[in-house]
Amino acid sequence: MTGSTVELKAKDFASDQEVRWCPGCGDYAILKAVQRTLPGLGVPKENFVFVSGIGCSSRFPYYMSTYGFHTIHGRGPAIATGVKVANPELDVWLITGDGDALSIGGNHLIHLLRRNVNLQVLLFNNEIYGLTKGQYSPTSKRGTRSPTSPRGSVEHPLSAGWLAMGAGAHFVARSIDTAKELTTVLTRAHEHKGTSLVEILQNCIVFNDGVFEAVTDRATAADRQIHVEHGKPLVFGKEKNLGLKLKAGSLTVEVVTIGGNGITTDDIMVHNEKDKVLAALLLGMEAPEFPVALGVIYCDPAPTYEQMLYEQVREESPTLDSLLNRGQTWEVV
Amino acid sequence: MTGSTVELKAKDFASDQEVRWCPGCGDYAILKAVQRTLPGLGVPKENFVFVSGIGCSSRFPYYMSTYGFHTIHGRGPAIATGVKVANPELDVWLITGDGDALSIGGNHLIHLLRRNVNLQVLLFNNEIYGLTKGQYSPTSKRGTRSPTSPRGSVEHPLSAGWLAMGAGAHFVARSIDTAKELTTVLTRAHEHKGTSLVEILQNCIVFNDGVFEAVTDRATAADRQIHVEHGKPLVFGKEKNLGLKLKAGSLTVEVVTIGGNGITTDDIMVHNEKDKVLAALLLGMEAPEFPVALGVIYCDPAPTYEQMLYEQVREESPTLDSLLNRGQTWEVV
Amino acid sequence: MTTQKQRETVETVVIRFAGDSGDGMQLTGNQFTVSTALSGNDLATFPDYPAEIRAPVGTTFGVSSFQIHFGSHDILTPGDSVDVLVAMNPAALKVNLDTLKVGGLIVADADSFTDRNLSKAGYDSNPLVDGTVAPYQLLELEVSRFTLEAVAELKLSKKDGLRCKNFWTLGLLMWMFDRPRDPVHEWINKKFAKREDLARANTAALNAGHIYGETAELSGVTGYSVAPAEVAPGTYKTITGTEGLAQGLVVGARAAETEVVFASYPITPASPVLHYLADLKEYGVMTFQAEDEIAAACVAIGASFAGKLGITSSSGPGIALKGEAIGLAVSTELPMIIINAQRAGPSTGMPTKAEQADLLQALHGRNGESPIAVLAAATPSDSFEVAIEAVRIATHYMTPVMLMTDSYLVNAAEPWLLPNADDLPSFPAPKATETEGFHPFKRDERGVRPWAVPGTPGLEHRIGGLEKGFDSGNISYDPTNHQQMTDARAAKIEAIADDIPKQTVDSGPQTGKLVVVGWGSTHGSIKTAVARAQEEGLEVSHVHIRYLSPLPRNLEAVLKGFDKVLVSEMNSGQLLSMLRARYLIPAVGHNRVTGQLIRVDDLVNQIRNVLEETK
Amino acid sequence: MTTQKQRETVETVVIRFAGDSGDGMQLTGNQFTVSTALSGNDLATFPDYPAEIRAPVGTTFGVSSFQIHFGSHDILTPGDSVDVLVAMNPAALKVNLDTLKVGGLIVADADSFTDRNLSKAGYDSNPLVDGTVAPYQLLELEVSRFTLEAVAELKLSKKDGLRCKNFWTLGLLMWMFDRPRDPVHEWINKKFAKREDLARANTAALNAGHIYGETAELSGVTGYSVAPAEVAPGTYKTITGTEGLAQGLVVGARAAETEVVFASYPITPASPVLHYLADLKEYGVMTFQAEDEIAAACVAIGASFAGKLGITSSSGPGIALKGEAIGLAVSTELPMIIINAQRAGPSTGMPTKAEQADLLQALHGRNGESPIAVLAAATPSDSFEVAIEAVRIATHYMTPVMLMTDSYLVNAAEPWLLPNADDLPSFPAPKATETEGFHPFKRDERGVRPWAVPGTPGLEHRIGGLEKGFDSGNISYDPTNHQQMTDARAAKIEAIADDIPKQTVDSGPQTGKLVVVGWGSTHGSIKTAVARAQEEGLEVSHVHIRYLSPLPRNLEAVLKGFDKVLVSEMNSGQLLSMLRARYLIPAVGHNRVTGQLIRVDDLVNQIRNVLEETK
Ligand SMILES: Cc1ncc(C[n+]2csc(CCOP(=O)(O)OP(=O)(O)O)c2C)c(N)n1
Ligand SMILES: Cc1ncc(C[n+]2csc(CCOP(=O)(O)OP(=O)(O)O)c2C)c(N)n1
Ligand code: SF4
Ligand code: SF4
Ligand SMILES: [Mg+2]
Ligand SMILES: [Mg+2]
Repeated sequence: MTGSTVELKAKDFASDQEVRWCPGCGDYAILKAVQRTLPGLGVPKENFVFVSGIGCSSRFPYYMSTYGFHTIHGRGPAIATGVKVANPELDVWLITGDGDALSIGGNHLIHLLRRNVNLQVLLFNNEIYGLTKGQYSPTSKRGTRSPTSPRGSVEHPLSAGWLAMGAGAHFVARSIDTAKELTTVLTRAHEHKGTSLVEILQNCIVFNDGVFEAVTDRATAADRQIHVEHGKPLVFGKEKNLGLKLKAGSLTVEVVTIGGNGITTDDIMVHNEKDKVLAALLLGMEAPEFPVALGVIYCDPAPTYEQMLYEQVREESPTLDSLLNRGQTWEVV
Repeated sequence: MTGSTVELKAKDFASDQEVRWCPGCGDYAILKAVQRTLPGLGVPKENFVFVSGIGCSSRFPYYMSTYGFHTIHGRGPAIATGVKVANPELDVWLITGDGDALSIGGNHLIHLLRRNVNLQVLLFNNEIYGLTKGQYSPTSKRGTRSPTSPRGSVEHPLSAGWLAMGAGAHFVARSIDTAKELTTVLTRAHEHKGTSLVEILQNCIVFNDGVFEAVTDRATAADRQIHVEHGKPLVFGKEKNLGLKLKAGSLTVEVVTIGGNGITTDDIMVHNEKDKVLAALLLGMEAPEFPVALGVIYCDPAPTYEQMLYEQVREESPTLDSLLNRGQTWEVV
Repeated sequence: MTTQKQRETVETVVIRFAGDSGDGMQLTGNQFTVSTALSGNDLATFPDYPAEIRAPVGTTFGVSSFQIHFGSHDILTPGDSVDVLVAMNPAALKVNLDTLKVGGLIVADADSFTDRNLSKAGYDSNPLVDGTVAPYQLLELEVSRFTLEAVAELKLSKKDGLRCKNFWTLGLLMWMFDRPRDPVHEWINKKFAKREDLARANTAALNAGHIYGETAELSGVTGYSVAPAEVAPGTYKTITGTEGLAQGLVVGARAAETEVVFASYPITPASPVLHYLADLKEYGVMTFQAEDEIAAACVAIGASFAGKLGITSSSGPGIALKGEAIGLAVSTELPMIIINAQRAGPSTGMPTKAEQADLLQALHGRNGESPIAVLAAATPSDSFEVAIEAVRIATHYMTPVMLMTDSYLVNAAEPWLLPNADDLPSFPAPKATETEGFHPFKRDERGVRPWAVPGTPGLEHRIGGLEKGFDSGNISYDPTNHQQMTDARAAKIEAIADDIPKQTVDSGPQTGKLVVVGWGSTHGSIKTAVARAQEEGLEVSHVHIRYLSPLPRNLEAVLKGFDKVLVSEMNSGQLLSMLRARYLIPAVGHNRVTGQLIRVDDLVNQIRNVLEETK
Repeated sequence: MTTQKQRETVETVVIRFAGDSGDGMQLTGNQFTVSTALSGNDLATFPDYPAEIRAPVGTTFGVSSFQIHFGSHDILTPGDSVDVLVAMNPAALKVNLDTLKVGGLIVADADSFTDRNLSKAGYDSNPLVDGTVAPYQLLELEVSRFTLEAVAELKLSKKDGLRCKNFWTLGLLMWMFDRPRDPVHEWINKKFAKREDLARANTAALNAGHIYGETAELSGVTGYSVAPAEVAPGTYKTITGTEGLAQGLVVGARAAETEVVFASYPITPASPVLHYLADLKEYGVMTFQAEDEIAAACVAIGASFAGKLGITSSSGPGIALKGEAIGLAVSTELPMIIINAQRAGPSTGMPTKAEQADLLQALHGRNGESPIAVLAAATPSDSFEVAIEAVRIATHYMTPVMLMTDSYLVNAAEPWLLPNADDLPSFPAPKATETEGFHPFKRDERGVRPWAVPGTPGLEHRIGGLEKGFDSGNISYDPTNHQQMTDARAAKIEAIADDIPKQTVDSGPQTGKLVVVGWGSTHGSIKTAVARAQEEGLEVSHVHIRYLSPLPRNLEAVLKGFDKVLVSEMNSGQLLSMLRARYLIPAVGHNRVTGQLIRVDDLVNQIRNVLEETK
């Protein structure tokens, strides 16, 4: 029996099941990052619950030695909500893919976010349906060729981050499967009371290999990624000499070089993770014009669903008599 | 037979069915506005198709003398998409409520918007489930008491506009059931090629009477509403002396009085309906701090789904032989 | 109703109060009901609301009615047809006239039969004078004027004054059937505690109507009395099918020593259960209004995984949406209750009308071999019992249970003897704690897997919708394992048959010429019809099936004791096909798909015909 | 297979090519198939992919196989068990050994039976030497080495060289069964047009394998020949169940003079139909990848409303989700086709495995009385025919049609005589234009309402899921109208029975002792089993039901011509219960829920047993 008091290590969170993702799949790195993160959270092991939908990514719970529920396609958010409503003490992690979360499960995700149930959502975005062999997904770029779009897809993609903001999310972060910051982001997501959405750019080596290369390529990553941090200036680049500057009198930003054209650090915007409009702006930045924003982009806590729900309980376990006797009664003698 | 060439009037669009909304319901005014709008659009009557889901609002098609399809709860966007995919020539109007569109139908709405199917969505937002007798809806304010939330709802409401922006909408407008501008907004929505979302604040006199009173009350409306127009300054108030000003170096606006504190018209932001971040900002403004934004808030056209789809057809009706003979064949003699 | 000259005894009466939605007919009916219950009569009631939320005043589609059937013996249905029709306006008369027995009494408010109202109701001429009502007795009274006179001294606005009309009418009917007015007075005083003027006005109207009956010379109409029925002593209240269900779930959960997460999405006619439970947080019930029916089912499943009892509810279209999720609960073998308040279909159908056409959907509305337990409630009080049974079976057999009710039953009401707190059941549902040799699909001798709840140290495990190894609970694609698990899931449900009451014959001989078989809310109609046929001397029995999956083990033997089996349902023959397939008995159907309860006279006819054929 | 000493004639052979996912077994199998077809044999094939996308090399769950059954007479199944097992690595042997007949031949690549590979496959010792393969013949060849030698002169990397292993094996097997290599050479040259080195390498490997067979002294193994089957002259190709379905839909839509909107959401094993159609825009097929299955069904319904034929497809869990939408199509009486590629359930089940457990869901998986037409495809070529029938029925009867196929059938392949363009059917589906007296639910003499399409002047109308007046199409809550409409919807579906072929007896006497009844993809297994039983002298017939709703009018008579009815299904008895309920015949079931096709030997046994009992 694993008592709740034992000191845990990453490997204690690995289950006895053989991991069956394709060799080289980005999911492996995420699994490791999660296993590395959990021991530091101070949560008894038996309180962790991993819930997932269906997809390659959704196999995740089988590989964790915690409680796990591999549910049905797209419905993970609702199942996870049920777990939290039943027992707010449980520490729930929802694992989902771009198809699971944004295609069939889009509505549940939105409602989870607006209700602000206290759990973490890890959205493995590989811009493809992996498990069903490579059809384009709601995040695939227009023109993506796939078995269902042999002439290129004709759909404008969704942005997970924008959608989350649109739904009234209170925590939105973005990271990359192999990034070492992933554990930090996961820890922040866990700290946040409410629904924390973490979009993880994940490479599907079989059906969509290299789709994030422009962003993740180590050689150019520093120029293509901006790691945002609350209260710190929005700078990036190998030399940290690039930054985001608000165009005067408008709601748009531009990339500027500090030192060039009289630009100083003071011209650079400071990240405010409580600013909803800024978050939308950062989440909307796309390559090649802009760097891709990574880290905790938005975090503005609000009361959680289950907290407000349980606050409505007025007294402890009244007798059933008081229920049965409600309303107008009469006696027959 | 109603030929397509006859000059039509508003009353030609009224069907022979008795209208069965509650006396005083805001839906009546919207019905009239639509009937007034259609004759001016230059579309043959037989090409209009009104599709709806389920709800009080979704009874709408029965009262129009056009083609109509009262479908199932929340699925109107998908049915309407099917109509357009089958025949892009048809002029499709989707009628839906806050429950129909944002609760059960949320996912279909999002995907309709991102696909940008060319049709108009009229979302009757009364912040309540009318047809099922008054339960709170996804747009109901937190704390709303209703049969399912006798102690006040514990859910953060959705904003239809923010959600639409999050989904990548290309046209978002807002109006009020009894507003005379409604026909103008509807005409703009029709002009826009792509999915046009028009949120209409609609009074449910039975279950949520007066929920928009703070905004719609004639006495104070001028101060509580801002009617936005592309290229025009964002001013409001009875004297048109109030305006929205960007706070320097930030992404937030404040309400200022023109003439006071050295503020001039030049300080007032000009509406740009193609600016996504501005649209998000305007859609997020809430009373009492801000006026509620009305009119065409966002309009930035992009290729429509059906246009891109039909462009992929390579030749006209090839013979079936060419299909059947595909692949490796052999002869038996 | 057999009338006699003076206030004389009748055995049973059916009254229908009908008026515009704004006329307060539901309230009138409810007050009449309470007084009737207090008079010691047995009774059954059924409200009939308009489909529209608030239709324009005076239209036929705005008519709201309330029917009560009461008497000095067992009353099982609200009645096929009506003895007394109260028509507050022409539309109410128009809509309800065909429910009135020939020779029955119409009480009409003459003041409301204006040209305008007549035309709104679609009458070309006044039915009270043009011969339309000739086959009936007519009591045409200036109710509006009398009411205004009665409340005159209170100086109300005319509008407020006229709103007391229903109390005037109630007073008259209370005189007519000799009901006590005290409970109504009490109710009025409580209800209008903050508007003393209204309290007084309604009281005045009530009394005026009563006095009118006592004193006026009503042509051909006199007072009746209905002797009390023999009922067991105890504390009573009236409950509807909705209240029965909701209270049963709470009582059941207590018995199982668990709590409830009730997740639902509003839909007619299922919503009232959600509404009722929404205010019971203290009783261990968390309600959750989901974004749709799928989410509702999934929230329930998540809750059950986490150790509470997940319950969801819906009606036809919503139940159809839950199919995939129910399959997950079958595959993961989690407890779950699905309440199906059936309504007329297919598709949106007639949302306010009753039907029993979802039985085969309950059994087969999912992919794969996916057996679940199915129970159906017969009456408002039976709803209470069946809800408790559903909790017991779900938690003790780790299975979804579909609990069938319908549009009629959720609204129907009857007097209910409150159970004694000590008589309430107790059946604690075990949760796993033993880690030794644990695996999540390790079955006990009944074939049931353990309920191992997150938060329990050492029982960490993973479940899901993929096929699981019988011996490990791990994913398995093995062919023989799949057969074994398929059989195990079926056997587990079949095993419930050892743990439910044997099938009994509801009335009539244990074997014989003919048995009428039914399930669900038609219980009262069928029982009444069979009783009537028995009174005619016909040899017929009644079997009511409460457990539809698994069926009681002795059902086959019971049915085979009869020469003929007639299955009466509000559908095109769903239970019928189950019984024929299973037992190969040449059962025939009495099938009605009208959105309305089986009619007693109609069924009696069919019983006669079937017995005639056998001769 | 009856072997003889020299290249001697055998009647039928089953070969299974098995290797790692990366070993190219599907390709090898396909090439062998084409050559076999060109040799004039009849054949049936079945690929068996791993459930994982790309499992680690050498693991058992990464094994990919391809089975071909061919012979000189009618071949109806890919075969219960295997004559020749090609095992490219230990995992392939491990997974497939139990499919090999005792005495059957193993062709193994000895070079791959390394310690590492053995342990990856979970073998403690080498099965080729430890006695594991004692009951079989073993041909242990250094395939890797031979291949590398064969391609040596091309100076490929070792990795590229080893990738030619499958062609070496193919060459050997082609020698063994005397297949022509020309089509393979052609294919190689086309495929590797841009990599001449690879083309030459593969050709060299192929030839080397062939030469090896010709020259080497293979202990106990010699060449076989399989005489050509008698087949009708004409142009042939092999088609899978997927291709048959997809092409049938296109041909059907042309016949109906309409176009197709095919809306679906990917799911195993239904997706391939969507993939196939996605590239056929020229043929009047617009495909739509929806956000979920509900949307897919609704897009199809919208398209049908707008005048094209809306089709949707899915498998178990997705079909469950479509129930509510299908109900809307029933209520609004719109044409629609729902393709159900069944897989093992319940819930997610075993997505790649076959089952027939969705039949009752097809019939009853919706709320209310909601009848639709249901057809099932038997074989790849029958899929073509049935798809055309589905289009005809949907468009001519304004009804949803559920078309059942399954995991096995969508992937199975057989040779197909291409239909002559002139022989293709034509059945234009009428659209309404006449405005006089029009209403949307005005039925013709067959009970079918008009297809009145938006864009048609003067036919503007509103439809929906609420109950409609029989005489007007307007919303109606009238009780008798609801009964009338319920009956009309049922009668319309029943009427289709007048317009479909009568039920025939597939093989065996028209009446007699025993009939085996089946539906769907088990056709071949059942037919083969019945034939085998007949060869044994048993009196048994075979009835295959293609039209499951409505059932053929004469089915009852056909079945009642037999003393015993045995219904063989890959479920727990679904068609069985339908037939028992409807005809009250004491049919019994042969039910297997293993995710695999009914086994011929198993069914033959049961036939024997049943006939034994009757004696
Ligand atoms: C109801 C239902 N519909 C469809 C499927 C088939 N399906 C399984 S996973 C999947 C999409 C997976 O994509 P994503 O969520 O992006 O996960 P990934 O495999 O890429 O990690 C689909 C369509 C299913 N299992 N259930
Ligand atoms: C599948 C399904 N679920 C639930 C319902 C019940 N239902 C009908 S309308 C409605 C909500 C209506 O709210 P809204 O869309 O805001 O429309 P309104 O009546 O306020 O105009 C609900 C829950 C249904 N008809 N079908
Ligand atoms: S298909 Fe793609 S996402 Fe799935 S396991 Fe393989 S690499 Fe990973
Ligand atoms: S309930 Fe509300 S929304 Fe519905 S018709 Fe009445 S007033 Fe209008
Ligand atoms: Mg993905
Ligand atoms: Mg609403």
